[in-house]
Amino acid sequence: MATDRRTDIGPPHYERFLPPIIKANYGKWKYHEILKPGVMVHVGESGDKLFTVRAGSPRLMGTKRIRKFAELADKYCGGHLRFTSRHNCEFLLTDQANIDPLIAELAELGHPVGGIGAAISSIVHTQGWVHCHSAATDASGVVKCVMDDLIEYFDGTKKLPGKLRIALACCLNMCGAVHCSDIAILGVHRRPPKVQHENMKKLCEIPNVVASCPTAAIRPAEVNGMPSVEIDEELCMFCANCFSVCPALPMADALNDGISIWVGGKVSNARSEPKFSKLAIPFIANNPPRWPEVTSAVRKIVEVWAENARNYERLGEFIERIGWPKFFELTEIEFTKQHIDDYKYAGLSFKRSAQLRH
Amino acid sequence: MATDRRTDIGPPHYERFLPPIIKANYGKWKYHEILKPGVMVHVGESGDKLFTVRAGSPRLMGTKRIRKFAELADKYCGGHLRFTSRHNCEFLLTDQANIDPLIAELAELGHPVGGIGAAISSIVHTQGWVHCHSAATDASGVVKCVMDDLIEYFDGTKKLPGKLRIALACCLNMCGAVHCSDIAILGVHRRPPKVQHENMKKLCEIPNVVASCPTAAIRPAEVNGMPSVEIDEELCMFCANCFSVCPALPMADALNDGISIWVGGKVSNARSEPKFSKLAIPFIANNPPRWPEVTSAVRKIVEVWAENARNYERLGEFIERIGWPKFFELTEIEFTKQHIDDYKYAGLSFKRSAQLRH
Amino acid sequence: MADSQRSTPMLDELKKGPWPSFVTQIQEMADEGKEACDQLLGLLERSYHEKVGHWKHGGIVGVMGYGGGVIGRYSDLQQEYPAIAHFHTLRVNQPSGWFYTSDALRTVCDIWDRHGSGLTNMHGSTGDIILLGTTTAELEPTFAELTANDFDLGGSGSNVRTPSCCVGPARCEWACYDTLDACYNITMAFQDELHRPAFPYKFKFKFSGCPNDCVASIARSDMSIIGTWRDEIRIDQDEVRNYAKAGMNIERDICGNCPTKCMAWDGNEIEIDDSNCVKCMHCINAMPKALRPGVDTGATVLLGSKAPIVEGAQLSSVIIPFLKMEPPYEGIKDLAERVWDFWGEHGKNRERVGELMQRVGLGNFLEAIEVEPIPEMVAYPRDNPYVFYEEYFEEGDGEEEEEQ
Amino acid sequence: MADSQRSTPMLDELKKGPWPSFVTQIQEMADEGKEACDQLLGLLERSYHEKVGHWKHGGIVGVMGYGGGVIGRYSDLQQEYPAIAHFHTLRVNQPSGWFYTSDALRTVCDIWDRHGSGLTNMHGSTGDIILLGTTTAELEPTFAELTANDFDLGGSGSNVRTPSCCVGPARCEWACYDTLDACYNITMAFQDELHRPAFPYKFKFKFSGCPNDCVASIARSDMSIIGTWRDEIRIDQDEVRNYAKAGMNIERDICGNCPTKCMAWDGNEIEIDDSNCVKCMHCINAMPKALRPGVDTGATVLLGSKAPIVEGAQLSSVIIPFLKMEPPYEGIKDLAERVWDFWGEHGKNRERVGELMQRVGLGNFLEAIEVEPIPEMVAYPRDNPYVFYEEYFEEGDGEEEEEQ
Ligand code: SRM
Ligand code: SRM
Ligand code: SRM
Ligand code: SRM
Ligand code: SF4
Ligand code: SF4
Ligand code: SF4
Ligand code: SF4
Ligand code: SF4
Ligand code: SF4
Ligand code: SF4
Ligand code: SF4
Repeated sequence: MATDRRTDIGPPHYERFLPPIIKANYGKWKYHEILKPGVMVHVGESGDKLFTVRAGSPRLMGTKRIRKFAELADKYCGGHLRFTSRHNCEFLLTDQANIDPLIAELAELGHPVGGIGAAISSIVHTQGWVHCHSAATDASGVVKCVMDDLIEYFDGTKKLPGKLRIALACCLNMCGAVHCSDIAILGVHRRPPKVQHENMKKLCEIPNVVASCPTAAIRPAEVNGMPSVEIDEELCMFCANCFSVCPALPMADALNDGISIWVGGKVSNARSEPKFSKLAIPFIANNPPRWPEVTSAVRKIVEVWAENARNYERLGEFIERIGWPKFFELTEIEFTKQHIDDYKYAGLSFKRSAQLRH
Repeated sequence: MATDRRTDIGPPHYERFLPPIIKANYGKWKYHEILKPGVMVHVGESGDKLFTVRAGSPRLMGTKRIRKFAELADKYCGGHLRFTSRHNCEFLLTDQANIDPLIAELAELGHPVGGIGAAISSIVHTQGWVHCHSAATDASGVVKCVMDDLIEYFDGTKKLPGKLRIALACCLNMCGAVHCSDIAILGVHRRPPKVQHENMKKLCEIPNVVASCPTAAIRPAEVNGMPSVEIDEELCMFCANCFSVCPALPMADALNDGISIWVGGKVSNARSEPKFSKLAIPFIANNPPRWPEVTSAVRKIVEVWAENARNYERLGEFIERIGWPKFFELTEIEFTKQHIDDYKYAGLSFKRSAQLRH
Repeated sequence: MADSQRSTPMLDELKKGPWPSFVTQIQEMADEGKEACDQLLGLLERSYHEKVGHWKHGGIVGVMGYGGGVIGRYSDLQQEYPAIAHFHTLRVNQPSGWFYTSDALRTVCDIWDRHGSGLTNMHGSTGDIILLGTTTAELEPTFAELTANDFDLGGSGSNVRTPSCCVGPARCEWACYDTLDACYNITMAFQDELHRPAFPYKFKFKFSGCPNDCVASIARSDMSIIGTWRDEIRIDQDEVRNYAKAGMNIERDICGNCPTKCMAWDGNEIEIDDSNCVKCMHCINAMPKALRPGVDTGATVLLGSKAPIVEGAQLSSVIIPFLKMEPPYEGIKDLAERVWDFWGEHGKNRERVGELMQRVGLGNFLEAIEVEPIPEMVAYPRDNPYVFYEEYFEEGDGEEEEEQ
Repeated sequence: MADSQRSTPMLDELKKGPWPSFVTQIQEMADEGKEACDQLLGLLERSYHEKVGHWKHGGIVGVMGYGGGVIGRYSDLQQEYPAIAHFHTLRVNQPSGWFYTSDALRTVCDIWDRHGSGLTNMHGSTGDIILLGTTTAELEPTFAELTANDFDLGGSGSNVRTPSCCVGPARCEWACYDTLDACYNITMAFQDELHRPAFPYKFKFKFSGCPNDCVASIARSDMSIIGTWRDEIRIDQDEVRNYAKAGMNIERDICGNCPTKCMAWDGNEIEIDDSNCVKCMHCINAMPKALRPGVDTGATVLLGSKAPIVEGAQLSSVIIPFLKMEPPYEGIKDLAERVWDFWGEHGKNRERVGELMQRVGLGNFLEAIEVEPIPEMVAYPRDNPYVFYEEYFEEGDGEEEEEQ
């Protein structure tokens, strides 16, 4: 469909933004070394050296701060920088002498440098109360608190056995794709949708609403004369799929929304295959502004792993070696019936052998 | 509920049948050694020695042959013998000198001695055409042919890396519990039940029949005036559950019944946890009396394992080490869409990583 | 003689070869004059030609007062094979461990020669002595003679099935509890449940003395009782060295195969971190003279295994990680009864316990049978976020309210 | 100034601590005079007190001719916070690898300062530049200025979502194909599919240069393209020895962590059985100076990952074990189009490709997209006996008949 407007031009071509050293060594890098926390060098077959300084970012940034980053890039990197898949900002230097001054100015601005190698990196997260209608908790706030608390594992003051990838999603839609994270912080609703009968007909298509429920908890019903739905609360598993298709079924509930903690997932193929995160803590009530129960729960898990894991062992690999019973013992997390899967693949999660530690 | 008849007395107490040496060393055995194929000695803390000679059996035995075994037991074992969980007959001797004469007489009778240690043992199997209404193949006949063919792995002429447990079930009910066998031979129907409309009302309860189908392939229907059912053949997965509850839905079909081969299951907790057997060959047509395609298929699998496996490695453990693609390559078995799971847990059987051999 | 009349070219092919032949067995009994066996050969030869069986569903036949123990079977060619028009099977409860004396065997043979085909399975795959083939009229007399000689019928139908056990302490150095006694004790305790179907479906017990699981209990029984220990593996280092001398590659084949890699071999001594040993038995299996299970022994109790019909095959899963196994085995009996109560009330027709556990959810199932959930019961905790939070707060009062 | 009017005691707590604060960011822009940011602080403070969000479902808003790229958002407290009554998001397609020049960044900032809140996410978790918060009226002008400066919108709704890729050959020695070019090429090839929703649901591409999968493609994209190689790992034995000298425990930490144990270290040289190497990257990751991927490189293509709603989360699974990745990437484009054809025809509303694969069965799905089934596609073959044999013989003629 052609219009006289400029459309479908796609993103600007990346080559326009690559620094000369990258153009020169594109696809011809030989190896890299981590020089110090947050700083690494990539060496080309040509012998050229590209230095990367990785700065932590809140991800939610105002144009003012972005312009600041641009200035730093002009001053130290010939105007070149990039962002990472975990939303850190990477300054790309050719002059090693510029590293420390840059780090000093970043510190000035309030941006710690780190997150490379066996460290925690920024927390992949989502919108939360800042912008989404579906959130069961805030995103940026919880992330801020957890990163404040774990900063020493980011800036290299404390060592870790391997990479630590934490992600947060503010509802089960999991925009943070937390399902394969070392530690996942997941906002959960715990109360079935409250049906707004008066809005139902106006805002929603009842057959779609009924069809949207995976557990068939939603039935069409007539409520004081108007077509609406009723919900069998016993069957509700709080997925909010009905709310996604129908605004008249709000799930958010101050008394019951909160956070669950999941552990042991990974994405990389290194050593073990990618894994899903598994339930560690079913529910922690929202406690803004600092969510102390969440930060301490996460810290406890990180510390148990840091103290007991072997080199290179990701959290999930560590747990599989010591066994889940030992994990719950070490972290002092209570094991409940909610930890036992009862969804589609439940049977396969049962312990179907006599191989046990006693 | 008391009657004047003798009921609910249970089996005779086993102690009545234990040889004196067992009574003396009950629970106080120290170790055992395999002396030669089919012969082992158990040594008690007391120093007492109990010799076991294990004889292969067809399992289906006439009283005449059983009496023969009784005679041999009298002659060599003070009248003591037992059967195993795989239906072999074990003669329990205290006098080592009796071993060879016993073996000679058993050979005379046509019973090879073996099956102990890293060997194939008798094939756990079921009734087949000898006694069951549900069979998709014969049981004893196929077992006889496979054991004839693999006899050298039973009597010790040829070595194996570990135990080889083969089982056969003549239909999906799996009375042979083949689902966790190194090699499973499974009778399969491939044609949906042929509805006997005239018998339906007389022999079956239509609601039960409809409910019995896991894929909802059966619908109530009126056929020339009579209440009956009709079957959506597209949905039928040949489980025969409907036939189990309703004789008017025969599944047996000479043109379409046959055998499937499954591999890599195990029951023991040794080394790896118990595993299910996985599909190797979806279908081999029944070819009585000697089922040559089945015996050669099984032999091929056994030989690939015997040649390539490490010490102690069960078939399934071997396959997991080399990978399924390699298994199909070595055995020259064709991989088809039927090998790909499409039932309840299907998703978990997909290769969900980039860890591949190229 | 019977066989002279009949030509069975296909079956004759199965008399050949080194493995003992079931055809020869049927033939032997036909030659003894058992007409039923002769006709069975005829019927079977026909099945071999036609590639289909010739048996019909069995109606309800049995002995007075029992709801199980007999499998009714009728030929669909009654005219041509009248001697096997009825060809019912009796399941006779085997002694623990399948031990016999020659006299006991002869007693069974005498009874069966008088009343049936003379054909048997030693044994059926659940464990019973299978008396293969007789008429309805002979069922009561056979039963009377069996009980008179201290034998009883086993299970069939929707009841407790004949329990079975491995040879255990009678002839195995690894038995972690008395499998024979436990099997006998449980069988006797549940005679009523075994003979009178009152369950939604069948329920099987199997007793293995150690994790080698020689009766395949984890794959084939609704309740699997598998011996284990909770202290240290007993090690005789001299014997370890002897295995090494004899050429065993302890590093590669033993330590290398340890599932938790909790063993170390320094060329002189083997060291085991028992806190990480999962009692898989491998090292003990490989070095019976050098290693033995510990002395603080008991069993792991698992529930739910079954064949695939209809939800897919299942393995039993852990319910009690470690249970001391002493008479009268109250732990086992209580658990079984609590399971049966819940199953009886909520189980659907032809729904096995393993299927029920999955349908209602293991967590709810545990609540119903009053067992605390512990991490030993799972391979891993849930990986999906669909938690059924069972209660929520209502506005106004801050108290919790049970959801109805 | 805006901030002076408003007290935000709870949010102020989030200005404290070493990690950069998003509150400070909003505050900075409020201080720049952005009323929307000031009111956002107010609304957010309120959410912190009440523990609920104050946003409503977004209606359909967007730019002319596009069906995606804008997320409509409205406050449910419009009277109190009029400046954010509308607070829509624009998704701007990022350059491959998230590379920028300072000028490019300033260009985007200038546009956004003129037309929106000045707040952004650098970046959204799909990869876009997120321009966070503006009114319906500003959408077109923003779009016009973006395109005038060579930027375009990314995806939202039931269409191709903005593809993303790892830094790859631009700054990584392990890149097995040109992730930046592949990502750009595919993005340009599917502009129409990206801007005009025509699918049952969203479809995401992610490009990782090697099995480390630095854009999490296997967990977060319907089509995951992960670099790999099929020849030998390149080894520099001198550098291996240097790592050993430097104190690396090669035996335990490298060989011991190799998933297939296909490595051997004799104290002097490392030996790799490449035929059993599954390209996991571990040894290379640990010794970047000593080991490198092979030179016959390409990618593994997988399909189907997604978040849990509603069938449960999925990881992508292998469809093409090894594909050479050269422009114009026909292999990727053909596969995507064949998948979309089938999905478009048979996919239910809001059914992701991964869910479709499971619902129709991977075997049938492969047939539909004309890909041969191979064992590389499964972790293991089926373990249940419920094979859908698709044809059977009829009596009479011996020929096969398709079942209808
Ligand atoms: C910059 C970035 C790619 C990009 O295009 O943005 C990147 C860059 C590198 N990754 Fe990565 N990875 C990046 C996200 C990821 C992700 C994705 C994610 O976290 O969401 C993963 C998968 C995580 C997971 O498995 O859950 C990832 C798993 C790895 C691994 C495997 C680690 C492991 O043992 O499992 C390595 C290898 C290593 O670090 O030894 C690796 C190694 C590297 C190297 C060393 C590659 C190289 O030679 O240049 C790069 C820098 C080192 C480092 O530690 O960060 N990268 N890396 C991403 C930085 C994110 C950040 O700001 O922290
Ligand atoms: C006699 C019998 C028990 C009984 O009460 O009848 C028995 C007896 C012994 N088993 Fe067993 N097992 C017997 C069925 C089983 C079964 C059940 C089955 O096959 O259906 C299993 C599980 C098979 C599986 O995993 O699929 C079984 C798995 C083992 C194992 C583990 C093997 C492995 O590496 O996985 C051992 C240990 C070993 O052999 O090294 C073992 C070891 C033994 C020992 C050595 C135990 C001992 O110290 O006496 C016994 C004789 C050696 C041998 O090789 O047979 N037994 N054993 C059963 C003989 C069946 C037969 O006639 O062949
Ligand atoms: C005789 C025996 C096979 C044999 O030759 O050894 C046998 C024979 C029959 N089994 Fe079985 N089952 C026999 C052990 C098993 C086992 C193995 C075990 O017990 O270890 C299993 C698998 C384990 C399990 O219980 O799941 C087994 C799973 C079935 C099933 C499927 C049950 C399920 O829940 O999936 C059926 C179907 C049914 O119950 O309707 C079944 C049904 C039958 C019936 C009664 C056929 C029917 O549907 O009415 C068969 C009668 C055959 C006949 O005419 O004699 N039989 N059956 C075994 C009993 C002998 C004995 O008492 O010792
Ligand atoms: C902005 C972003 C989160 C963020 O802060 O980064 C986001 C925000 C929303 N996502 Fe998402 N998703 C975002 C990345 C993801 C990801 C991660 C990814 O793409 O790698 C996922 C998981 C991966 C996947 O696709 O499965 C994701 C899975 C969902 C889902 C569940 C889809 C599913 O099939 O399970 C929904 C629900 C829906 O589509 O109705 C969803 C829906 C939404 C909506 C549109 C809410 C809704 O139901 O309308 C959110 C709008 C929030 C707002 O008001 O701004 N979002 N969403 C991400 C997009 C930014 C960008 O374009 O770069
Ligand atoms: S995770 Fe849920 S609440 Fe958070 S941004 Fe995505 S859809 Fe909105
Ligand atoms: S939240 Fe999910 S489970 Fe509950 S009613 Fe809505 S759709 Fe159904
Ligand atoms: S497996 Fe099937 S056919 Fe064979 S005995 Fe059991 S029920 Fe009968
Ligand atoms: S065989 Fe199974 S799937 Fe087919 S109709 Fe009968 S019950 Fe249904
Ligand atoms: S299960 Fe264990 S105790 Fe029982 S016979 Fe087998 S090895 Fe011995
Ligand atoms: S029993 Fe198994 S787990 Fe325990 S030490 Fe021996 S091999 Fe290891
Ligand atoms: S995925 Fe591989 S190639 Fe891409 S950045 Fe990560 S390590 Fe480098
Ligand atoms: S890449 Fe992985 S699998 Fe290959 S040799 Fe290295 S560690 Fe082993």
